[in-house]
Amino acid sequence: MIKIQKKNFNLEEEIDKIKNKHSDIGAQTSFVGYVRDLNNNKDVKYLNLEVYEEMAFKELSKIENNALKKWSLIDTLIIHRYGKLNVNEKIVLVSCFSQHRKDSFNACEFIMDYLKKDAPFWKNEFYYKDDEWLENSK
Amino acid sequence: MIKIQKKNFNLEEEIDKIKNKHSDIGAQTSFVGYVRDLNNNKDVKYLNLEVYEEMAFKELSKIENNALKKWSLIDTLIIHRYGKLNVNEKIVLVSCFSQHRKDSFNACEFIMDYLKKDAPFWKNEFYYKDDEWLENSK
Amino acid sequence: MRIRYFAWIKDITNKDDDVIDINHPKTIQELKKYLENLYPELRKHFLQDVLRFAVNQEYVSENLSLNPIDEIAIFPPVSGG
Amino acid sequence: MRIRYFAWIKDITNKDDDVIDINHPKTIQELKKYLENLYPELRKHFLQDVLRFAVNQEYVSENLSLNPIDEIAIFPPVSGG
Repeated sequence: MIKIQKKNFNLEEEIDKIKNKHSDIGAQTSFVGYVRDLNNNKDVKYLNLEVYEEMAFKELSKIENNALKKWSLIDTLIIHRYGKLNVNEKIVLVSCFSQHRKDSFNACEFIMDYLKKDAPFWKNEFYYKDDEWLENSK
Repeated sequence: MIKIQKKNFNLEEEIDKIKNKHSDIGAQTSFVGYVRDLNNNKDVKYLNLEVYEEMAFKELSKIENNALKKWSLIDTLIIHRYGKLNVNEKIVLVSCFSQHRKDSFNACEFIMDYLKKDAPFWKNEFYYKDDEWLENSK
Repeated sequence: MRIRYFAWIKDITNKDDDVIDINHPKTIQELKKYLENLYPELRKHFLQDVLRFAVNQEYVSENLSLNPIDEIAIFPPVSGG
Repeated sequence: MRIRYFAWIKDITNKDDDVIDINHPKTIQELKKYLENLYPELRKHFLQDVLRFAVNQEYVSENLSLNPIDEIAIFPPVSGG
């Protein structure tokens, strides 16, 4: 499942919603990205996160499908927020559900790597004096 | 932080409690293990999870300290339950907090691997006709 | 043909998109020429080869031929996650 | 010296622990002899070398010397997580 939304989300609720559908899940690995208070050696005020929404759905679906082909997964969940995000707020959740733990670990890391590389989101980071558009390292 | 407890836990609350202490956290990877409905080709009724509590604290602390030496981590959280656990219930949470994602992924997987290998917990799995003491694969 | 701009590209174009109704470019190369004309500041970024192009929400190589109904997007390296 | 049992070891000993007050074993090897005497069913598991020993909540090698105040634990392979 892929969700692209402005609003915050609750980890317990989101993960539970998927877990409750499948009693054969034994393992769940998830990654959460947060807005940090310091970046490029500057105090961060907030992020403005822009998305190309139609393309983001397509790209994230491709990445999700590639993960499902590579590992034995029962379900996956990606939530990516956009809009104004303050320091300490959650930006992204990637959660992978499987019978055994190695599949969920590998798939979660794989999805994050490709999300960072290809998903059309852009962080405009606002400091106290100026702002900057970030670029993920290759 | 290490918690060994009978009662269930809420992912959002537990992870948030740690996250709120550190505004420099940018990444959090967590693993959750659940009781599956089927194991050894038998329908599972419930688990009885036994722990050698004093030793579990010592072993998990060692594993946590080794992870802190190997990776750049801001904080870690391990919660392991014991007692009677029904199908679909959470058994364990390992959560690693860092500035950047690779540290949190690697540390979380490392802690789970050593927890499975060395932490003194034993699952007594009850089926409809009999029960079995499980052993983690090497 | 609709051309959509994202992130700091919009600071150069001062708008979210352009619609080309006639004489639409047939390739990404032709599109670049067209846009350099409209927004001279884009030229140096095209030369540095840092921007990415998508056609109908898919990343493309430059030799793809473009159709009038296509939605094209131009954007800098992504930074989600 | 207190000897604690965990998991299915308790099904053999029918108790959680034993306390040895006099003539306590000096090594894990001597402890095994002592326990085989008390619980003959343990012998085959000692021979298969599947059980793990901890002294004062730490895994040990067999040649450690044991003290009267030690807490020893005997248990099968773990299965947490």
